[in-house]
Amino acid sequence: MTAMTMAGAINRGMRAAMERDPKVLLMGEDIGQLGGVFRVTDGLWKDFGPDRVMDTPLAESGIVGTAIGMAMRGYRPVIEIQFDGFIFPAFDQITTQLAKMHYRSRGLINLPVVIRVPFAGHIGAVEHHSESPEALFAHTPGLRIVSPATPQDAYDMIQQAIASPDPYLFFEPKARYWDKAEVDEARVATQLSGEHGASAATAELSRGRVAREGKDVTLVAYGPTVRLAMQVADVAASEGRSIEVVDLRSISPLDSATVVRSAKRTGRVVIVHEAPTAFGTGAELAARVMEQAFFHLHAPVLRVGGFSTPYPGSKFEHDYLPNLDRVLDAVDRVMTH
Amino acid sequence: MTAMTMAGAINRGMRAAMERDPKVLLMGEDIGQLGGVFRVTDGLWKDFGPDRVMDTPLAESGIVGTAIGMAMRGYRPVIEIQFDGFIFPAFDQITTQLAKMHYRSRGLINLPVVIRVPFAGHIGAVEHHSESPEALFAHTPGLRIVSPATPQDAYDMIQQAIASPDPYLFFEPKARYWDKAEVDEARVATQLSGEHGASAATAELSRGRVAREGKDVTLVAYGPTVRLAMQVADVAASEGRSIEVVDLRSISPLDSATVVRSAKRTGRVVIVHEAPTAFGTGAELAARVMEQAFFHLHAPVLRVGGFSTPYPGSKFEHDYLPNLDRVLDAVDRVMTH
Amino acid sequence: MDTQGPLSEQGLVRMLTHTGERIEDERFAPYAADLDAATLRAMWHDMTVLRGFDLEATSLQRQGELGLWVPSLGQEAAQIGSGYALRTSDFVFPSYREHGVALTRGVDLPEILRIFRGLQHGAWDPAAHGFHLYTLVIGSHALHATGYAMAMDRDGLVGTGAETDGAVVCYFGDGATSQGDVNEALVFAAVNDAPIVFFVQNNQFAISEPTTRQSRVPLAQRGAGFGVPSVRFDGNDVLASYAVTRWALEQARSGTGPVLLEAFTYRMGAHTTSDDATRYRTRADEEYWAERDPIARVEAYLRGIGELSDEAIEEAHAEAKALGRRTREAVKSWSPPPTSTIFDHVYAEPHTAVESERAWFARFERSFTDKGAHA
Amino acid sequence: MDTQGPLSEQGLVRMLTHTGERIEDERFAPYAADLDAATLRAMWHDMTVLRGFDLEATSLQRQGELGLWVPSLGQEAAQIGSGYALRTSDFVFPSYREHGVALTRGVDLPEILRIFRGLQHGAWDPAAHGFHLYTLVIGSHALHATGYAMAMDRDGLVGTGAETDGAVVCYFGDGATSQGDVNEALVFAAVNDAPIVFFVQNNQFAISEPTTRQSRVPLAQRGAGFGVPSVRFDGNDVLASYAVTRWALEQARSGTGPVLLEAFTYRMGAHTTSDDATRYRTRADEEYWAERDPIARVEAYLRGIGELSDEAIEEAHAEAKALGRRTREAVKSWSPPPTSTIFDHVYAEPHTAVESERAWFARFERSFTDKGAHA
Ligand SMILES: Cc1ncc(C[n+]2csc(CCOP(=O)(O)OP(=O)(O)O)c2C)c(N)n1
Ligand SMILES: Cc1ncc(C[n+]2csc(CCOP(=O)(O)OP(=O)(O)O)c2C)c(N)n1
Ligand SMILES: [Mg+2]
Ligand SMILES: [Mg+2]
Repeated sequence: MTAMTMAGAINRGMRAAMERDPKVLLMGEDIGQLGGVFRVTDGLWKDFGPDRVMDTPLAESGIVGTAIGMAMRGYRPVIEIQFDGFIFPAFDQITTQLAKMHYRSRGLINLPVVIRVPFAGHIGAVEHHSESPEALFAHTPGLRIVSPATPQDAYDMIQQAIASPDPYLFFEPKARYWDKAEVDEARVATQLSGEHGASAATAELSRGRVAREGKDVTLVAYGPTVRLAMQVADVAASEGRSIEVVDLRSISPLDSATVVRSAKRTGRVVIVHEAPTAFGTGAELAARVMEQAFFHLHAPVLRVGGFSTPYPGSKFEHDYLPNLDRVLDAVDRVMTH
Repeated sequence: MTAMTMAGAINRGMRAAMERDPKVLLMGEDIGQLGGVFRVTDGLWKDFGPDRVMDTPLAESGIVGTAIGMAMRGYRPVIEIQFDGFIFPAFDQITTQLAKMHYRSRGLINLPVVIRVPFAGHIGAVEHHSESPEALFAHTPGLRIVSPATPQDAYDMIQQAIASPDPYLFFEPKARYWDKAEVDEARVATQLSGEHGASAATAELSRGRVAREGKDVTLVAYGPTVRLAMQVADVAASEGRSIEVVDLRSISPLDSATVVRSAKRTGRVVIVHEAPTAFGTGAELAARVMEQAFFHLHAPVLRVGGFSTPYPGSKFEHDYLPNLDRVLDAVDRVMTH
Repeated sequence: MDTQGPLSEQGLVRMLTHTGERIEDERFAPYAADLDAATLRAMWHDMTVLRGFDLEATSLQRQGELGLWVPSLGQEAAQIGSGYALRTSDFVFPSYREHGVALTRGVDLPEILRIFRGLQHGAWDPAAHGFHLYTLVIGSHALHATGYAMAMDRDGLVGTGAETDGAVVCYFGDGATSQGDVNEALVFAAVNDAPIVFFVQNNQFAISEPTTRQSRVPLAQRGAGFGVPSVRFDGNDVLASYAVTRWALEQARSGTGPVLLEAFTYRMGAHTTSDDATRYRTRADEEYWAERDPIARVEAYLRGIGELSDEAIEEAHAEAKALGRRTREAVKSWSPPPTSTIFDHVYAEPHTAVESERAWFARFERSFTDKGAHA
Repeated sequence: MDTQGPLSEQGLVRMLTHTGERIEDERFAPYAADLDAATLRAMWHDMTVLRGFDLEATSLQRQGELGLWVPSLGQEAAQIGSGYALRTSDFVFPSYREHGVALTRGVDLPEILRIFRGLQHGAWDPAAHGFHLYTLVIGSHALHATGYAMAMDRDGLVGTGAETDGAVVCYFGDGATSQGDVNEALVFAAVNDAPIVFFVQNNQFAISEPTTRQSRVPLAQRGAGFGVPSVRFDGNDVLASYAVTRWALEQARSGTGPVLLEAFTYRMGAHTTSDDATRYRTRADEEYWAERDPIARVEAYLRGIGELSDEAIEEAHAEAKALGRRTREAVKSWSPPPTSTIFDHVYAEPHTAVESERAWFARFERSFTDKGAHA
């Protein structure tokens, strides 16, 4: 076990992946000498050189598009998009090319490309630096989407995503980059060195986890809102309410089975994410929970997300984003039934 | 009343808008002399000239981006995206610029840009020509999204969207372009010439309509699936089931109030769209109906959409898309409770 | 007539006049030096067979056997000439009209029609042919091609002087030059010295829009803006196409970085079978270009030097006819595989959304065979 | 030292050496002819005040009063010089670093900081100043600028010879030249003869990446690829910046279409206050460029010709100081408006999703004042 921040865990995870497989290379803006604006690639340029840690021209479509070409020759590019709000110029390459090439080629071409996206808010940033666009990608078949909430998951999941033959959007909750925890480095190394390592990794990446057990309400979160959900559970516990927290980890596939299992026990579900509530991940999850656990529900599934406005000035982000009060309010509401 | 196809209705609607307001102009690929690949702009280049019916370079980001600039000087550009699958290069301009400029400028800048998108399938086309990306835009605050299902609505709605001060995505169900019906041209003309014409138009555009009344099941559709929903209602009627069909018309705002009202009466809701079910419009609507009508529902809200695969070869589109059998099956399922 | 814009003949490399006379081009002659009569005849032959195939596909579309066809009519010299300049170690990224290049890469032409019959999106093994799948989103493959070229460089397949040295050729149209992706590809290729030849087939139209809607200067000039050497040539001259492409490939394979070529040609047919070209161009223009037919030109030259016999011509036409027959039979014999195959290859590893829908669909289908269809 | 790449001094127009000697430039001298000493002194003055403001903003950020600051340090000549060449009828699309241009357009500098204090995204009325809002998505405003220019043309504000004739100036950085949008803007501007000056401030870095990661040739060359006339000039020379921009604006206003300018300058500070430039560049480089400081240069020139007194210098510094004080006070006085304002201006007309959330939020807030906070 080694103590790591989440940023450090991703850094070490990438280093391990690069050592394991010479085909792994990093691409992005300012990821070389600078180590990325969040320093997540710190030290890698020095140790692996500019051919494996590539500072690219300032063009996101170009980055994803050329990564696709490199992946066609067996490389495993790991892209850093500098901030969530700058992924949109690459939207076409991700949606019409990266997502569909395996299908288009009837399985002949694999594109093991990982797109790392530091996402979500709470860092006091200017416009476009606090977006949560994960649902936009989840609606496109062919992509896998995950988001770690802890240093351990960050360390494991980045390596599993790199090892998987499918393309990944890897959403990193940037406000959690400096959270520190003990990380076990051995388990994922063992998994990936196994005979069916990539398959096992992909399967594991597809599953959520129960982060805290409880029996009154199922509180679902992922990435940046998991910590908030745990805080809510603490506060609720002090009020005599037992909250089960599910950390989804994966948005595509969406592990609704774990949530449905929990919902069947608690009968009450609240989903929390930073993205605007409308048309977000919570909508899909709510719809599925209803489909699969309707007769177990005591109350409608509630969602707490960002409001239906553009991300406001950072002075307002605490109120704009789900916060303790708003989530507790939703818990109150599902408990009234 | 004049008989028009849906394509003809949009064409005449644009003509009326251009005659009403010299600031209205059309932009797109091949919309001039050719009249657009679907001939929706037929004759307009000849009558209004190349300055108001502009054949643009082949670059969707460029089209939307320059339209934004023109709108800043008081123009009202109406863009044609040649096919749904080619809107993605413009995704950044639509999401980070068109949607947010009014907010960014604190109301100083209006961007009355309409982006027409012939969308959805059932025309036997090759890849990228049958996509239904509406939910991707609905998740972005700042955009309005509508889709007509009849020539009358097409005629009215295109003019209302052009008259509104907000940006619109206008999704045209291309397989319905040649459906013909009688169209009343007077009502929208009267509305728009009124003192608060644009406001009235925007408000009306935000509302769905009950296309057929019924009492057992609420069947919700929009654009290309409205006709299917009506067929389902016919077949179901012959089996003794009374189906209410709601044509949403608007995806953003989503007129859940109309659906909830209906759901409270029927207690059963099925939503049908061509886009992949997962993370689609149906998810949001299902979640809202549950939130607002939970204790009236006899069964979970069901969704029938495209499958979670890329749009397949056109030989498979009948099975890939919602069809009579699949929607009837969903109606059966909600009726079992 | 455009005298300096993108439709002008400014700076065109040409080795064969439109009536089939040979002209000397000092710079590129060495790259055509190995073209003996037999090879030229083979090129002519492929162009002829390609055209036959093209017409057959059009007629299959007219008869409802195909949803769409995208003819390469008029662009045979640009495609076959450049295709002959390739070697096994090279890799091609076509757009969607490069059936001629497909032919030179060993793709069995009828297979292409699987796409246009709506059976599947890709119809050959790219690795087996050194020929990537068609890409329909204009310009987006230019970036894939650039990344692929960067990877070839990384793999030691550039600048060694060995036969394994290779380069990428990326084909796209005049319209595509306006897309951000194509320009970003030039940026990425230039700063990485990627071994790639950007091959613009300027067929003068992007559907209905003339090239003047995309540029105010000849498209070959685009390269200069990115520090990429460029050449413009007569795309209806198969000799020039071969020689200039060979030169460009040698540059790229040697490791000096990208090259941009503009083949100035003419789309003799409509954009696709869905298009009606009479809406936007004149008969006179079409006739002018019919006189510049790329096949007629090399045919006249070969006949002029006594290297094309009546028998050879007859043979080629017979072969085209046979291919047409085989194509028609093949197309009609293809019936779609079971619908359940639409769930295959969405991902390389299982994905619960796909698997649960696959399972649902199987149950749904069984419900019909079990108790008869619903409606 | 780069001799022909994007960091070379190849082809730079220069009117003032870095030690402040005047040099003649035949082509552009006429465009600087109206620059009397008073005007030059005013430019120097603005540059000086701007720098003072810049340093104040940096220190406000360090003290936690701002979330971020983006200094224009070192780019004062490029910005003030070009800003002086503008007239009221022109319209500017800045990126996010053009505080100097903002100053010349009458924006009260402290207002800019509302953005960086996290209060709002836009901080002035674009129409009132002929100066659009900052755009943070690199390159995307180049298209807005082009569309705006096309609309000016349409509105009869180009090529009439009247004072109402105007043009757009669109500023962006060296890094931005790699974005598809910037290249598409060149395409659209060129084919529409749009009255626009693309003004590249090549400050040699896109955050940590040197311009060599974006191009293998000087960025001014980019224009040629699109048929757009281009000029490269010493961006630390306020005379050259003024003269070349004036020329470009006259071209654009006259209706001949777009022009591309490259101001070759140097970002003397870090990219933003979040950046650490020591990670990627040398002290030696910084010192080399400190000797080429754009303010020192024109100051030396004005002093040399006896047109800058000690009093004037003192006065300018006092003014900078006063502005600093005013800025600090203003920034600290701004308290955020009520949170409910985040629901304003999402749309121009009511939208049910926004209105219902606004109403919910009001109820939610009231529930706290009614019965005390939850946690
Ligand atoms: C991004 C995108 N936009 C629009 C289209 C529709 N479209 C298909 S082909 C075409 C014209 C292409 O012209 P050009 O690049 O000159 O190639 P050509 O067809 O002439 O070979 C257009 C607009 C598309 N396929 N992709
Ligand atoms: C589309 C996009 N990608 C990435 C960023 C993050 N970013 C902000 S500034 C910058 C560098 C810009 O360099 P340049 O264009 O040279 O302008 P400069 O900052 O040097 O003035 C980057 C990468 C962004 N703002 N937008
Ligand atoms: Mg073309
Ligand atoms: Mg820069």
